[in-house]
Amino acid sequence: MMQILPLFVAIPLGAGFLIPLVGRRNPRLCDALGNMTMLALLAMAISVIGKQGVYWVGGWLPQAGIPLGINLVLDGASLVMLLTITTISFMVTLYSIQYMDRYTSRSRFYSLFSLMVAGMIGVTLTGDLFNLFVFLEIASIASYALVAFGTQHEELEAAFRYIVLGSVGAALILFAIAIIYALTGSLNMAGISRALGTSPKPIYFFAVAMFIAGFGLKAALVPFHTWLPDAHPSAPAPISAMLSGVLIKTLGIYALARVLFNAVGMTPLFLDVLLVLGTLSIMVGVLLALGQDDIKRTLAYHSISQMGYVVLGFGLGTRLGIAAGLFHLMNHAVFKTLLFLNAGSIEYATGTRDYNKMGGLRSKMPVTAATSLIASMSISGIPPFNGFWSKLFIIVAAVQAEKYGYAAWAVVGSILTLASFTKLQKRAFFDEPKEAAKVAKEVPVFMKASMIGLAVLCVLMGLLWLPRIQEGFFMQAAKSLQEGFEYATHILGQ
Amino acid sequence: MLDLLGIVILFTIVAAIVAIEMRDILGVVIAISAVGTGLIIAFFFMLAPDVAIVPIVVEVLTLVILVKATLRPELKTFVGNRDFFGLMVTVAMLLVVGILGMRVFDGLPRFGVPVFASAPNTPGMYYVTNGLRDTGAANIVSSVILDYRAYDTLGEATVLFTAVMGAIAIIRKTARKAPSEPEVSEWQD
Amino acid sequence: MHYALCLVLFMVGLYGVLVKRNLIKIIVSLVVMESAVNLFIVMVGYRLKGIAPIMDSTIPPDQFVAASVDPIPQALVLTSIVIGVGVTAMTVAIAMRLYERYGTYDIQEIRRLRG
Amino acid sequence: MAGLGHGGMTPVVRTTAGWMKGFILVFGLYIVAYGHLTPGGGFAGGVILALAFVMLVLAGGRERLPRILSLELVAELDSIGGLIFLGIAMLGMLPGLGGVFFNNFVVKSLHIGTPFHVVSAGIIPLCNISIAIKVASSLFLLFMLLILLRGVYTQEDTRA
Repeated sequence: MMQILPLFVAIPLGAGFLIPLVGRRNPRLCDALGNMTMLALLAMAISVIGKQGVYWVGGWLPQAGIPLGINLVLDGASLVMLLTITTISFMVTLYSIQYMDRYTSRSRFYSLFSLMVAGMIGVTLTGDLFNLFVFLEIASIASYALVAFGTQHEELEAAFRYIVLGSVGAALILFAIAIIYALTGSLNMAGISRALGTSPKPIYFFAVAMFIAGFGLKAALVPFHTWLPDAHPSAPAPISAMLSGVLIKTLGIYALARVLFNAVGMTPLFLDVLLVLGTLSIMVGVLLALGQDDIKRTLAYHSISQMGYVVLGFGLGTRLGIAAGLFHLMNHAVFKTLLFLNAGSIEYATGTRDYNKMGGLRSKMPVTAATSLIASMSISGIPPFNGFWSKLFIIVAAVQAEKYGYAAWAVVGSILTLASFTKLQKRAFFDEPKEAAKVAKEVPVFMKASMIGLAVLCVLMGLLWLPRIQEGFFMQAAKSLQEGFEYATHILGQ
Repeated sequence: MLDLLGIVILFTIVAAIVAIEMRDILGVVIAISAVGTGLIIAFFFMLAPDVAIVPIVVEVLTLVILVKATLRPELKTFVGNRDFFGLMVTVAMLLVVGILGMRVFDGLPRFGVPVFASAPNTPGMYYVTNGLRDTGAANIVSSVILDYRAYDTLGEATVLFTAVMGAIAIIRKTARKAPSEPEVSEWQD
Repeated sequence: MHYALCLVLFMVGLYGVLVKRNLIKIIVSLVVMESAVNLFIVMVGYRLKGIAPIMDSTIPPDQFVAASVDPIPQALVLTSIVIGVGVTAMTVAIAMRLYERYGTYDIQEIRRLRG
Repeated sequence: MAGLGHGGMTPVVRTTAGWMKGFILVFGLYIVAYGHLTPGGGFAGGVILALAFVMLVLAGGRERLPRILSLELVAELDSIGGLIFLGIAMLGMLPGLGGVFFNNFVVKSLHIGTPFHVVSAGIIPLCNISIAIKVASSLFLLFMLLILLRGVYTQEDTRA
């Protein structure tokens, strides 16, 4: 039993309850508590690198192969997610210290933020289907509120659309869970994979279709993406960064992959569905992004497109494809967070998000400009930045799997991404300064620190694909997903 | 072969359609509480007193909130659907999925013969057999929600807490301020 | 048969969410969808001629085991009802805020006013 | 119901509500305390407790509430309820009490309680109490937020 596993959820939950209690009169205390919580989580996540384990909550060990309680599972895939979530959360809370000076009710902000992180970590670690649903809803509800945190017209409307589609997704997921329970009598993913057996009935495909639609809504895959381009830009910048950076990945893609691979069983049919959804998302996302003027909206569309790459990697079903997909997921979390924080800094300094009104920010905001350039090159897949390596290996994996058509679409998507970001960089940072850019000055110290930290990660994370680290980390993670029903043996014993 | 339970569910469906299609907002609120009532009766029929007691009280509170939130003299009622073409596409899609779903639902274990009792080694059977011995609670549902699956209940309590935090954040009077301004209280009393 | 009725209820709710323009109607439709799912979950655990999963010193244990309905779905529904209440409350809060801003519950009108 | 916040409803309603509140509170407490033996539990009981106060507000306006029951206090109770629940879960992690998150240490390590008795089921009644505090304060707060505070904010707060 790894005693540290429940603490991953208990600490942010405790922070979520405590911050509104003690921090209402003292905003600085909220900053301190929020940052310390996230730092502690990051340290804990680093301390479990290379470990694996199962934790049965309440001490209800499985008896004769019946999973009695809820279990927390740390394996390769959940470790990747855990590290991503904790790193990004810490960087974002660091950034929020000064950014959130523009908003009131800091205690509510940090409370909701901690609860959202707790929800995401809960989704990552849980081995129980219904528990996954509960934590998914915690993270979702916190994110609904955070999208509307500014309570302006646009934010409220975006939040309403988000909450409605999010609830539909949740209802679909819960319905599917109920069908699976009706078929197997178990909620534990390992127990389900044991009980489902090998003869799928039509009802089983119906349930899986509901899972794909439900998680697809949470992950904003095309054609379930309509809420994302409104919701992500409307939120305060740190929250946009969290939503695009980790929330859609954890609640959508990771949860979908976990359920499909390890609980209900992956079949070639489902892999094909994922391939199609992934390719559609790549193309639709990037084409819509090209037509935008709003810097955060552009980034939001790119999130859809980049998630397409991850799903494409997973849909290949090969070890290399899944590993590259997870690598891209991690990289995307870093550079998309950085891009949204850059956008937040620009908005903080100039008061606008329309990049036609900016221009010349390179001299006014050197740190923002430099980090944004790194992130843009990273997302467009320019070597030696991290985005290049993960996209390259997704394409390599597609070629290895003899899916040449999908590989070609991925290349085209990458070129269009480059075009879109060249336009953005030129208009915002290089052209002649416009009205809004003249008064701009560089953002305060913590915001700079957070952006520089993420930029450094963008450069260094390419190293994670070095053979030894890759073998021990990403391949291990891909193995834990790909081995499918073997998963049950690790958890329930023979 | 409709039994009493089937009739209750049919009643619920009719009430739901009325709630969604009705013009008058007060009527909508009354119809939705009829849906809730149907649900509660169905829960009682299906021997779930623990579950039934919660919606009864929740229903009252929701009703009060909805009535207060929606009933105001100046409120304009309107019938509103999205455009006609979209409506037709949606209805067609739902019909296809619904008909498909109904055929597919035959694959479930027959109603009233749950899998937990017939399949070997299900957690449900274990709880019913050993719940009292393991946890000391005579109410097995209590022993499930607060002992075997207490972690879920922690999540559930957190969901409610999150919703309250979120509602406070959304309803608060001022959301933005200049960086130099001090914090303001969010309570308007 | 009963399962299929649940699906019908679910589809009615989904229809409302996709088609209606009135924010209140959309919220009501979400409530209907949640109700359908909850009903389905409880059905899954029901046993014909069963007894409620609450022990009593008057019922012999083996008889209880032979007749009790499944306690797990009931526990799940309790949790999911609470989640539903939380989501509904937040949705109502947002809808009321929107009403304050725009003076209407019509989603198309709101979008038009936003420009 | 138009006069909310300005004195509430007619004296008949107010007096009846005053009488009823005691019964409702006792009933709620009973549901909480016997949740591990009979249908009910922390959640149902908590909602009933919240309803008692909701009824007071509906019948008599905000003035009928006890003075100390400010919204700030209710919000704090909400947090405290959650912290107690989490604390009970964490207590199980202490080495002497089993060392497992959410361990039912009262039954498994301390062996207290007899079946079918109020003192049974270990941490379940304790959890029920903390949940009742949480749920009652959460729902009461939601009610107050959605009902009474509506319309206090104005259009001037909006900065385009």
